[in-house]
Amino acid sequence: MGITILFVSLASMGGVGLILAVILAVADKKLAVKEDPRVEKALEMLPGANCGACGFAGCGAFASAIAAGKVSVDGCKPGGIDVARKLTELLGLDEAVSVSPTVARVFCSGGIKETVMDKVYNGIRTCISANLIGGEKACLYSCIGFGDCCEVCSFDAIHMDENGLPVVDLNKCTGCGECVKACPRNIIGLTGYDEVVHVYCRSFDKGPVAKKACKVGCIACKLCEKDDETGAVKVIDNLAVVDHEVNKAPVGSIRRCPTKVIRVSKPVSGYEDEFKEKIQLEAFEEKKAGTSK
Amino acid sequence: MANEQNSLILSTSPHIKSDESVRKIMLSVNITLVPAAAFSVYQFGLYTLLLYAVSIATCLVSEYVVVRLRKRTFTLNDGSALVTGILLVMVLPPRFPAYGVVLGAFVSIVIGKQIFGGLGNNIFNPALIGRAFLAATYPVHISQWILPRMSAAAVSGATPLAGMKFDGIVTPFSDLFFGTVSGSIGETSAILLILGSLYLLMKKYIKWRIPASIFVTVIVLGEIFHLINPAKFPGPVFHLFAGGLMIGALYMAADMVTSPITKKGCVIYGCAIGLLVIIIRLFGGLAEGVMYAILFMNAFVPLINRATKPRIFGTGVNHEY
Amino acid sequence: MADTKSGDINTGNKSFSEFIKGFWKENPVLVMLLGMCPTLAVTTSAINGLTMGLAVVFVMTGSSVIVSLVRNIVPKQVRIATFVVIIATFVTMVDLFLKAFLLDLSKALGPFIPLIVVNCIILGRAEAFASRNSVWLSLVDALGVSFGFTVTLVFLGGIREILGMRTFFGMSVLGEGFEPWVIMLLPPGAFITLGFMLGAKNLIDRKMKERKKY
Amino acid sequence: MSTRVKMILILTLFASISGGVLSIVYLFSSPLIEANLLEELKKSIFLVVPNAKDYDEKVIDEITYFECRDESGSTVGIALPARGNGYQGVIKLMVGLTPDLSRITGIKVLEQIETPGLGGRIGEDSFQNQFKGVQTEPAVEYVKNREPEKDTEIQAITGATISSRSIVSIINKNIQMLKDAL
Amino acid sequence: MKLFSFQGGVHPAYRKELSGQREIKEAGIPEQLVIPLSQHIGAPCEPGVAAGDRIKEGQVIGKTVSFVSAPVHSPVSGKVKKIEKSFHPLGQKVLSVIIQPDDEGARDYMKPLGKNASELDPKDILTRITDAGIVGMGGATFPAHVKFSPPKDKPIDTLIINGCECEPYLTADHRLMVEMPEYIISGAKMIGKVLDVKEIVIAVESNKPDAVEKLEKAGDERDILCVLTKTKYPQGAEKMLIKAVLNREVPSGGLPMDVGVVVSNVGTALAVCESVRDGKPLIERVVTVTGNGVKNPGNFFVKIGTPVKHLIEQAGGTAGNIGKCIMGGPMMGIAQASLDVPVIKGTSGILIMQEADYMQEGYLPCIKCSFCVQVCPVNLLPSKLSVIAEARRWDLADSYGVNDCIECGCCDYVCPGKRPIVQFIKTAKIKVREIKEREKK
Amino acid sequence: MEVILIFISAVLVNNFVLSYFLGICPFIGVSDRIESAVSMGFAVTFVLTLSAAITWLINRYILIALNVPFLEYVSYIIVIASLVQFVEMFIRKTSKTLYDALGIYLPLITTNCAILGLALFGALRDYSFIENIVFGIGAGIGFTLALVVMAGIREELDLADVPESLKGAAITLIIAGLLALAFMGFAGLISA
Repeated sequence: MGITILFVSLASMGGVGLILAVILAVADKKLAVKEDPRVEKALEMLPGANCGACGFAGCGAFASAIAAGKVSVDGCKPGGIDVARKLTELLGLDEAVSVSPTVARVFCSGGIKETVMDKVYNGIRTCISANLIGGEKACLYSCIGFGDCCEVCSFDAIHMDENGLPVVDLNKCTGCGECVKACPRNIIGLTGYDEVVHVYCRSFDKGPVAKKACKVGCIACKLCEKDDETGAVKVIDNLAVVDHEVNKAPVGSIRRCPTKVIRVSKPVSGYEDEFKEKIQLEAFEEKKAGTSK
Repeated sequence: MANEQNSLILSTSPHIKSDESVRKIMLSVNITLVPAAAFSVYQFGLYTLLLYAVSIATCLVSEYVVVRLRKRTFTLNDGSALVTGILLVMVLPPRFPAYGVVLGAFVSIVIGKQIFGGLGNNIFNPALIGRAFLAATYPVHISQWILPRMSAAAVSGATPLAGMKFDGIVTPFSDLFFGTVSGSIGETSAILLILGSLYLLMKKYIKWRIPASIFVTVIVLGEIFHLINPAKFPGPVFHLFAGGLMIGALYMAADMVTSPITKKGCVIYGCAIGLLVIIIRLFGGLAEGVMYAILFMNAFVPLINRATKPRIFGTGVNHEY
Repeated sequence: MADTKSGDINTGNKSFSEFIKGFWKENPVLVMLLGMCPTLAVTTSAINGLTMGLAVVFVMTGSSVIVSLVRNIVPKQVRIATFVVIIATFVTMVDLFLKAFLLDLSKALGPFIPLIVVNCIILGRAEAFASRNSVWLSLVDALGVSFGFTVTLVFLGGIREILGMRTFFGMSVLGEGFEPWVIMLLPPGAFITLGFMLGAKNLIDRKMKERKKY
Repeated sequence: MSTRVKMILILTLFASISGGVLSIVYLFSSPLIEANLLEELKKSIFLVVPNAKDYDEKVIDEITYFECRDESGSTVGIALPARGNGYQGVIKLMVGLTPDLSRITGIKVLEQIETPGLGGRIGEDSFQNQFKGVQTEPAVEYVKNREPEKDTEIQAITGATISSRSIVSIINKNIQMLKDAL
Repeated sequence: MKLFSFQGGVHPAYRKELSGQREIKEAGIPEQLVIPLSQHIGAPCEPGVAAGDRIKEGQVIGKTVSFVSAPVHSPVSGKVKKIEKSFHPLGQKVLSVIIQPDDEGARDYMKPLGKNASELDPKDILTRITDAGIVGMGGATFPAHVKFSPPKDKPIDTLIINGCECEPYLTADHRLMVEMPEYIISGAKMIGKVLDVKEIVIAVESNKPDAVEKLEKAGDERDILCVLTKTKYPQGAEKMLIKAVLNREVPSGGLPMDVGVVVSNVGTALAVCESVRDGKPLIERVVTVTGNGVKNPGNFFVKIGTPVKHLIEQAGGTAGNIGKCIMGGPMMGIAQASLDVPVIKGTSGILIMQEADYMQEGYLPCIKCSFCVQVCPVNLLPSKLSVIAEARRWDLADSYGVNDCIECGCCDYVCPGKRPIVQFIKTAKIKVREIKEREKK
Repeated sequence: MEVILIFISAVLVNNFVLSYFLGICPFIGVSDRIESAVSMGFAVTFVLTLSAAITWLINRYILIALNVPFLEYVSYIIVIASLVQFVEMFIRKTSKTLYDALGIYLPLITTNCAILGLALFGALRDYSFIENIVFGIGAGIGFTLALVVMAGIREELDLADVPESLKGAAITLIIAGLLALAFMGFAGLISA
């Protein structure tokens, strides 16, 4: 009895296993579909935030595109250079990748304290909705201050401060550009890590108008142009612009600006050295002293 | 910088609003429930008054606490918690223990409403969630009936539906209509519920298609089955006025938040409820199925809404003229 | 999944951290949402939960070890089929054991013992961990995850038993004054209780994260 | 060795090993399991037919029943396994009957998934004991909210009419089937 | 008489009695006029004058640069003070000509063409309409000559003159119909001639029987049909009016001409008539100044470019604490940030509301009452759209037909939760467009 | 009649998901969008029906015929696993559209307790071949019903202000509990 059961079990299970294995083996041969195994690997390398900064529907779509060679390895903004290098390795490409990392910066200094609020806004408390009818501030180029940019950030890298202005945590920012897309007034821009001098205003209003609306706007006085020894700063359409191709800090302009809208931003950790090279430390120190007052 | 004195207000159009408000709607519902509630207190004694008080208090307190914990704007004064509190008691048996009502009211507000995000987001009717929860929690208490003060003589305390289902006793129509029968606290008097809801219908606070299609379905199906076997299946009028169909159709199925928003959807929803009521009443294990029918269909509302999106003006028609 | 970047359990002993993570950070039920079927079905009492948990511990350690041993000889096309055969073998053993020695419990757990076969935790760990790691690590991982599973089951079973029957492991804990909530023994009670357990875990995690930040 | 051959070999091998291992385990455990099951069956039979000390399994028209004997060997009753649908699902019973099938000597609910605390109370002794001595002719009946008056009546569980009714109808149906068969 | 109507819509308190019985008065010439160079849909004009130039009334000061555009004329004689960006009623800043009027009253009108439509050449009329800078005066400000020259494959058989004026408070069109019916009839005939239509219908809401009476008296029964439409908002919306009067549905995303119809406001008809008969370009229009924020509401002939402030003075000054200044009616008008904005060609009314009127304090979640679904004239699910926009699920907005919304505001008006549904929808429209554009790239 | 009762029981009264807790993992995982819920539902129903037939045959002609009941689990699961894998390969080869719609869910089905549960319950209840297949179809439809309803609700709740910690699986489970409550109204339908 015992032995019979043992044999029957061995035989029946073996038989079932054999039949199924044969079926699977045949199926494997006849029904084989080729798939690029690199897609899966590429997907594993990506950050998986599905932020869409690459222009694809999500990380999965981007991985397929990478494997198919349809897109450059540095397409993933949040992944930055690390991911790009890994992907290069995966695809066996020889080309050295050089991705210039970018971060988001807010180009408006007019918070609640500085800007004139000359109307009462009554409606949905989001920037995009408020922008339909102009928001609360007198300056039509200013930050509306309802924090749409913070809302869309997948990396918890942008927050509103007490003054009603968004502040980017440069160490967390991956440069995916979601906040740039979210801002209805285009006051957030993507800039290189190492581009540290910016004009923190986007008002194209003429001097008197701008001055009336906000204490810290660019009033197009052109003093920056005058005192600029590097030739990097120009006033175009009532707004000062820093040319980052000129790889020098316009220290004179920074000092001269009466409303202090041309400023040096803090270095991103890990980039301090490059930062020091780009800008004379002296100007930076001075700025620091200025803000601590 | 401080606002200047004469700054103008900016907002998008339209700049005028009708004087309807959520608060007004909820209060109307509450007020129209008062006659039936008062009648129930008279019928079943002052104990029911205690239940009303306990239920309302628990609902309001739970709502307050949850909203505070979630740091949301305070919505107590919209009156929706009050509606839930009253309706919950109205669908419970007259001698339900007060601690059970506390639990039920708490569940109604917290599980029935707040976990979905509070007012307007709940999928199921909160009062019915409370009732169904209690039915599963205290199955014995939920099926204990007593005779009302103005009883029309029946000996047992069984509800007309249970009497019909298990013992084949048919309760006369007039008793059903005026509510001199055993049953849940607030469901017995069809006439008072109808009177109350007439005002709501007039003000369009009830999507009229829902109760209408429920009634029509129940009448048609009830009549069909009655014709098949008059001995076993009661007639449509009995179905209409017995049990919780009136309060269910008028106050619970037609609850704004948990019913479809499209016209076609309302009809489908109502018909399905009617169908389920008849199936459960005639073939199910329970004597009464209104509550479960409504809860079941509540779950389908998102699908119904999706399936019955109205034809947008200017699409899908032949533009030849 | 097993990212050690945040490194909050950095004892330096890898196997210990593998073991401990199954309890909270990678709790199979509360985090990975695996093995829901037995979790919900058998936890009408703490003892049922415990038995089911221990059965899973046995099956999981056994099959993890075997899977890890044979991981290099099984071709990928029949990987799943082979793994489930191994798992099912262990499950049958447990089932026969329970029937032989603990008939009452076997009846209480009903068809849910065989369903351990398809408990996604076991196959999941077999696929994701045991088929890629050494026998020792697989064993530790299996023990950690299955103990995490057991603890969760006992906890859930405990709540349901206390509220539904006034008892905990058969001992009376709530007095006669408390009327048992029958719903806790029914499917809705199972779903709702587990739902709130998940919510509570998320809440605690979030509070802890917030505290860390400031 | 090609992958496909390997594939076939591995799966076959594992399947037969599994079969082998299990058969060995089974060989060791099956006597215990069978003993367990028998024990349980005995227990339920002896519970519903008092005085029974032994029984014979009989099959007639595909109906299995157990004829019970006392020490002296004379037939003291019949134990009839019965099953049917309850409120939530299948209910399995063991019904004890006098040899002439006219009276019930006891019932035992073996399996049920009725609502705990409500229909589930059909598993309680207080309910099951009611059936002792109940007459099966013309049929067992249930009454609600009052004490049973006739010999054929039992009292339904409050609030669990359906489950009570199911038990009664399962008993009636199965007894009738046995009667017809005999 | 049969009342024509459509599905949905609302009936808010019309408040037309505030200004409805007041005859149209001249508003006079303000101290300074601000004339935006973009008062129409389409390409903005280029300045045709320079700062310091002396100009005459009727002189072109903004030249068109493309077909979909309309020239701008000076409403007064005076001096160009400066040309700079200035606030426009639509919210942005646009290039505007600022004129200091003088009292010389020098005029530079075009040559009158004639009175009788039947004797005129349609081409001449169309050229005149183009030159006179006429735009749709109901508020849409679409250049009239573009509307009146449909492509060959879209024959027009019916012209509807829109005299519904369904917006609450506004009475400008009503007064026009009562006081100048001949002009409107003759303007309608001229437009009809241009379009070569079979039928001209004048649609008036049933709450203005006096207007119908006057129009019928002025018109010739055989040429022009006057119909009464049900008094409800938005009866005057183009698509709704076509549906009500002709039972034709303008296709989604399409124009009235897709169903062989052109709809023109009574104001437009008047302007056409004046330009053809008198050679007067569009430099003046009727504006209702009303609301409880002004002391004496009324209707005024207003020079384009007149600041709102001046009109409030004409209407007796402000009453109480002003909360809102709305250009247009209360349902679709635009709230203004300052009282310095000028009247433009599309301004049909100025509504000044007291602060107390303006009650909105936040909004509740949607309770799915479906009031909005019932009133939506284009059969959308506004409640759903608002919830979608609130949750920022722009991907869903398109599938719920957000772009078919005509922004009439009925949903918003009836919402018991006081939800700003229109704003939600407007936001969603912008986002959907943005996303589509990004995808195209 | 018996067949109808089996069907109703499997769909409504003893819904696989809501009262037997079978197939909870995909129920939570795939119920976030209606489209994928429908696809998953079809895939499961298809595999359930197929495996109901095959496992019945195995039970009858191997386990009972050879008297080796203890091989039940092993033989069922190996068949199910292979079957699912085969179906996946087959669909992938034959129809790209079908694969895109169903294929990605197929691997999930192997570990779907509903399939094995069905085989075990079927064997336990001594169903005939036809009854077993009806049971399989009913269970599949019941699963699809629960899944699609849940997906509808979850799409709705996507737009709602659900408490942060309850989002995702937690609220899904609670809703499942409420659905189970609603389904309790059908209890007793099969006892008639």
